[in-house]
Amino acid sequence: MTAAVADVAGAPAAGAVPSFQVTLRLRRFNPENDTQPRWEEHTVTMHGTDRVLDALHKIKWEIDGSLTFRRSCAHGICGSDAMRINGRNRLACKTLLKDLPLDKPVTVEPIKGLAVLKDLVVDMDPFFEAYKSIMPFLITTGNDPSRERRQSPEDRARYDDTTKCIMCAACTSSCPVYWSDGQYFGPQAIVGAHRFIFDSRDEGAEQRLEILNDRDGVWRCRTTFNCTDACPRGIEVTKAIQEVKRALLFRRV
Amino acid sequence: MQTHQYDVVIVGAGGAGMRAALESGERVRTAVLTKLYPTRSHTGAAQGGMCAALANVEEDNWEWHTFDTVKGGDFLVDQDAAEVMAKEAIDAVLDLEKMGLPFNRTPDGLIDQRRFGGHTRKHGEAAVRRSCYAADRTGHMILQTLYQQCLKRDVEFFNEFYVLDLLFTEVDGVRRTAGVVAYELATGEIHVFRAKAVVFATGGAGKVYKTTSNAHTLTGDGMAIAFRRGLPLEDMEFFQFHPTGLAGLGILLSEAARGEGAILRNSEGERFMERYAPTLKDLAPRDVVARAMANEVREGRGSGPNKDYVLLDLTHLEPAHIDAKLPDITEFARTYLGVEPYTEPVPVFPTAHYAMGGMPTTIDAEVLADNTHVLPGLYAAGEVACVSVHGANRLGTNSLLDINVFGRRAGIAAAEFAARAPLVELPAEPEAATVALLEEIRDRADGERVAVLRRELQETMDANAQVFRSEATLKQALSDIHALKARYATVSVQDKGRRFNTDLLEAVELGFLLDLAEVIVVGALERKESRGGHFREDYQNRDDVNYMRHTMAYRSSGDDEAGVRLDFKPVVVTRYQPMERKF
Amino acid sequence: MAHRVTGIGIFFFLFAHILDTALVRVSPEAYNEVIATYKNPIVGIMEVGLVGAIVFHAFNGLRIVLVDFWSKGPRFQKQMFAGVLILWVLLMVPFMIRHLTHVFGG
Amino acid sequence: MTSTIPAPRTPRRLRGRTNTELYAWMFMRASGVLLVVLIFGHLFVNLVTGDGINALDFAFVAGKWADPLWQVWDLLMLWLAMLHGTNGLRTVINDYAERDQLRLWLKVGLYTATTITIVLGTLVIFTFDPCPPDAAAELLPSFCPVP
Ligand SMILES: Cc1cc2nc3c(=O)[nH]c(=O)nc-3n(C[C@H](O)[C@H](O)[C@H](O)COP(=O)(O)OP(=O)(O)OC[C@H]3O[C@@H](n4cnc5c(N)ncnc54)[C@H](O)[C@@H]3O)c2cc1C
Ligand code: HEM
Ligand code: SF4
Ligand code: F3S
Ligand code: FES
Repeated sequence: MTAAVADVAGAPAAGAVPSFQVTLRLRRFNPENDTQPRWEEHTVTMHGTDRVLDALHKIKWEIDGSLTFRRSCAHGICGSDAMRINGRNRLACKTLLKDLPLDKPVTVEPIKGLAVLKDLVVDMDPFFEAYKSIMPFLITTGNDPSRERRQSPEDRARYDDTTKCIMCAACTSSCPVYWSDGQYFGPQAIVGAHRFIFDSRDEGAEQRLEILNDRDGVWRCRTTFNCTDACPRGIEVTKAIQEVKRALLFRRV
Repeated sequence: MQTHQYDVVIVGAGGAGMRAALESGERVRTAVLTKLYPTRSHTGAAQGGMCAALANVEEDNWEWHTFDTVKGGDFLVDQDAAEVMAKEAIDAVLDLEKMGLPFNRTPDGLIDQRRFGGHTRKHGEAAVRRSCYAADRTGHMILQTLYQQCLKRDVEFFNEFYVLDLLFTEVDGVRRTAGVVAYELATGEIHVFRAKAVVFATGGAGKVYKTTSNAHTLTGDGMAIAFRRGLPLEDMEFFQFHPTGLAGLGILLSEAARGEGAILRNSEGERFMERYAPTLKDLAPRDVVARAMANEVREGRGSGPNKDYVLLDLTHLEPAHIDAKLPDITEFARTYLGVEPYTEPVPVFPTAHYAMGGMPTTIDAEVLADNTHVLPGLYAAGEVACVSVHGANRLGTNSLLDINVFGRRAGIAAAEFAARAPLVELPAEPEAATVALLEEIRDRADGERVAVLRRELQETMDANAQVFRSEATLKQALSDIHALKARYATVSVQDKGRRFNTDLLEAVELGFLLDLAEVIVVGALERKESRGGHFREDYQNRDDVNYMRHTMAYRSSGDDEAGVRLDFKPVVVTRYQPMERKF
Repeated sequence: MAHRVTGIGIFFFLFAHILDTALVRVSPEAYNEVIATYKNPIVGIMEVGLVGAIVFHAFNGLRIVLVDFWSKGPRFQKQMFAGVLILWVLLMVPFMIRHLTHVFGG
Repeated sequence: MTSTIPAPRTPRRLRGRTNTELYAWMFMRASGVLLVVLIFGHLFVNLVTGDGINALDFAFVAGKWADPLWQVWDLLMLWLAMLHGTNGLRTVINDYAERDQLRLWLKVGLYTATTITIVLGTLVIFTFDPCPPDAAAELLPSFCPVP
């Protein structure tokens, strides 16, 4: 490979883009040795199209194998690697290093509001429990039809946005109401409910709305918009929440 | 150590595993073990669609679908299995719809369908709209929908449990499935799951290669575990290279892009597929397109500063159309390459995508213990399995179909087996081999780094066993693999702890990858012909006289240097006699 | 969160304000005495802060109501927030000029 | 076809669930919007018109409350603002006070303070006499009969 320097659009192949140094400031916590989390810095050389996940891998694979984080797909589709990067919740695999200010260290911490189990790994069970509690499955009555249930493209479009959710928890763990006490269902659960409440085939909207009408349901949302800003799938989370609130107010979907 | 007991244990919670769990969970006590949270499984990355001859938008039937599958697979497909899949496709799609999957719709409210590579009407006359889809996140929606149904039915999941061994007990001279051994990531504890039936649904092995559309976690665990326990692996030399991975990164841009009208162009702006496949052009099967692209680059018509990729052109499509049908993949191009697909063509190059081979099974998902006999109580479905519906080259959208059809069949078969079969005894010290494997690596004080070996493996596989192969390159790959295996005996990890020791598990996964790479290369060396995804430059034609047969790879016991012994199995031919593939 | 801080701030002021106003019931002298203590520059500046808080809280409250009830609200929340800040400045500058001249000018 | 379809619209309300939070939420928006008018009017009259802050004194207040419009205005403002603020603080307490005990006591404190203020404020507005007989005349509004 030649070292031709070109703009990223013209030369996507790794190696064609100049490399640079990045310092990562990682919040480490190993329950087997530490009583308190600690900060650790590493400087690595990275390339133009590299993402924060690549830098984490480089550290794990070349410097300190004990650095622990979750990841799988590496292109923003499985929801494994939500973390707090420079104070904002993002997916490490979708955050390009070149888009961050590199003159100072890039801080990487676990997402907030869920118990840290090790380094960047948090306990996801409460998050999945909240999802489960809003009955996230199609509810219908009567016998199944022999062919598909019909749904117009317009009806399909109503809940399109919230079907994109990859359950990464970036939203829920960026919500100040969720941080302050873990009782609130959190935006993701509301997104999950929205996906069914506004599905014309579903008949369980009443029940889901009733659940979300709870003391720890939608009314706790303070319209902070942190969730919308954090969502790596570009879901308009707050909008979905408001639509659920309106559905509750007017009792119609 | 903890011991659990279930009727059926399902390993893997991707599409195949959860589809099986829905069936099995309804009938008998079922546990699902998965090394990832279910929604993190790589089925969620599938974009383009799932095909079925619903004939919602144009005339179609399952027989044409069977034919396309057989022909696309270069006649290495077991035709009885392909027929089952094509027939059951229709119900598989309708079932998903009834579970709530939000398919895109036609103006009449039916499930919409679109074109996909290799799917034709009337045996190859023209492309047909057969792929049912939900924008370009069909796999995501399948995974979500199945997960939701599992929640509804309270399926018992063991999340972040790595299955590392499969247990057999001999009863009356026959090996029978006794259970599995799993490692709990959070605690480092070993769990033995005793079960009457076990279903493997652990997905693919793309991480054998460097440039791949597969997740970091797709390390072929299920295949390797079975292989180590003496079970055969079928047709492993057939690996699919998807034409349109983002150049340099391997992230997939679905064939749906071409299904919606995108065109491949070389550096001269030529629509080169017209030369290679005059009828189907850009929608020819993947092996054909991938080879054509690699050939363009080889002959100097590649684009970019290094002339090492071709371009996928969507600029003639309406931005609104792109947003409606292909929102995710266009965002990948923007995020990862900084290319705006509305106005600029996207750099693409083939990327390792799909393992056509795997654990051989019958059409009821029963795993074969040798060329002919099933192993009682063991089932496999999904990418880990080889029912042989994909033959030498899988058609796009046939895999999401495969996981649903055969996942369902596996779940039913395993549950029915468990309902009538007795529990077999666990072998003595069931966990011993797993504990030894883990402790040996963990306790080794000093040694080579896992990442170094893995990178070298992936590089040699990319260089020598990719789209173009030859005796020389394959031999190179094999000797590299042998050297790496020797070095693997000395790897060590830095994390010596118990909790969330991903360092340790990456080392174990590397061991699986090395075994599988060897199987792939040994099979590819032996197959002196070109067929589907396997292209030998030194044998460029298909050879039906000598190679119209499945490769069955066994772990050789002891002194055989290769470590792999090959055997063969005939292809099931029912209706379609092999013919030359023209597209 | 600024909405919350201002809300709480106003609440406590309101508390004090009602108590002091209640003094009118006690006697005009007492009331005027307390009010007189308010008429020094420090309190004057504090009042600017208070009015600032109320104005912000009020406009931002309206923004929240719009987000809640106007279907395009969530999409334009950033623009609306900018609008809140602009309105806040537009209102506060003339108010401050006038109020502070009163406070300091006599 | 079976005939065991559950009766339609059977009340599905789960135990202990009410619409309290919904009404509270609605009230916050409604009172908020009203308060904009009320408070801005109040501030405008008190701080901006005439001589601004310096005009404030007993006479000013008394003069205002002689007019029933201002009586109603201030009464409404008092009630709405207090209830709005109290409910706001209630949510704040819910968010931050993690121990149930603490939460309870904070709320008890909040509600008593609110009740006292509201009762006191209301009394003041209603029983207010703009011309208390024993006060010095120069403190009183001009319309008071000079004794
Ligand atoms: C980018 C991309 C796009 C694709 N697009 C399409 C498409 O449009 N149409 C189509 O038909 N096909 C497509 N495919 C192929 C298809 O998605 C996959 O073949 C299919 O989803 C595989 O499903 P699976 O259930 O077998 O495995 P996976 O979904 O990969 O699931 C594997 C499961 O096994 C578990 N597991 C693995 N190892 C272990 C272990 N040791 N212990 C415990 N659990 C384990 C994992 O946790 C996971 O839950 C695509 C593939 C990719 C990569
Ligand atoms: C001037 C007009 C006002 C408007 C338009 C207004 C609007 C609002 C709205 C809409 C909310 C709800 C926020 C949410 O649910 O997320 C709110 C909260 C609140 N308001 Fe007001 N308000 C006004 C005046 C006041 C006054 C005078 C007080 C003090 C007594 C006050 C104190 C509060 C408090 C404490 C909260 C709770 C904040 C929180 O929960 O984060 N507001 N306001
Ligand atoms: S709504 Fe967005 S941020 Fe929240 S879990 Fe889903 S994808 Fe993640
Ligand atoms: S961040 Fe939280 S407060 Fe509401 S708008 Fe989002 S859920
Ligand atoms: S690794 Fe899958 S979302 Fe980042």
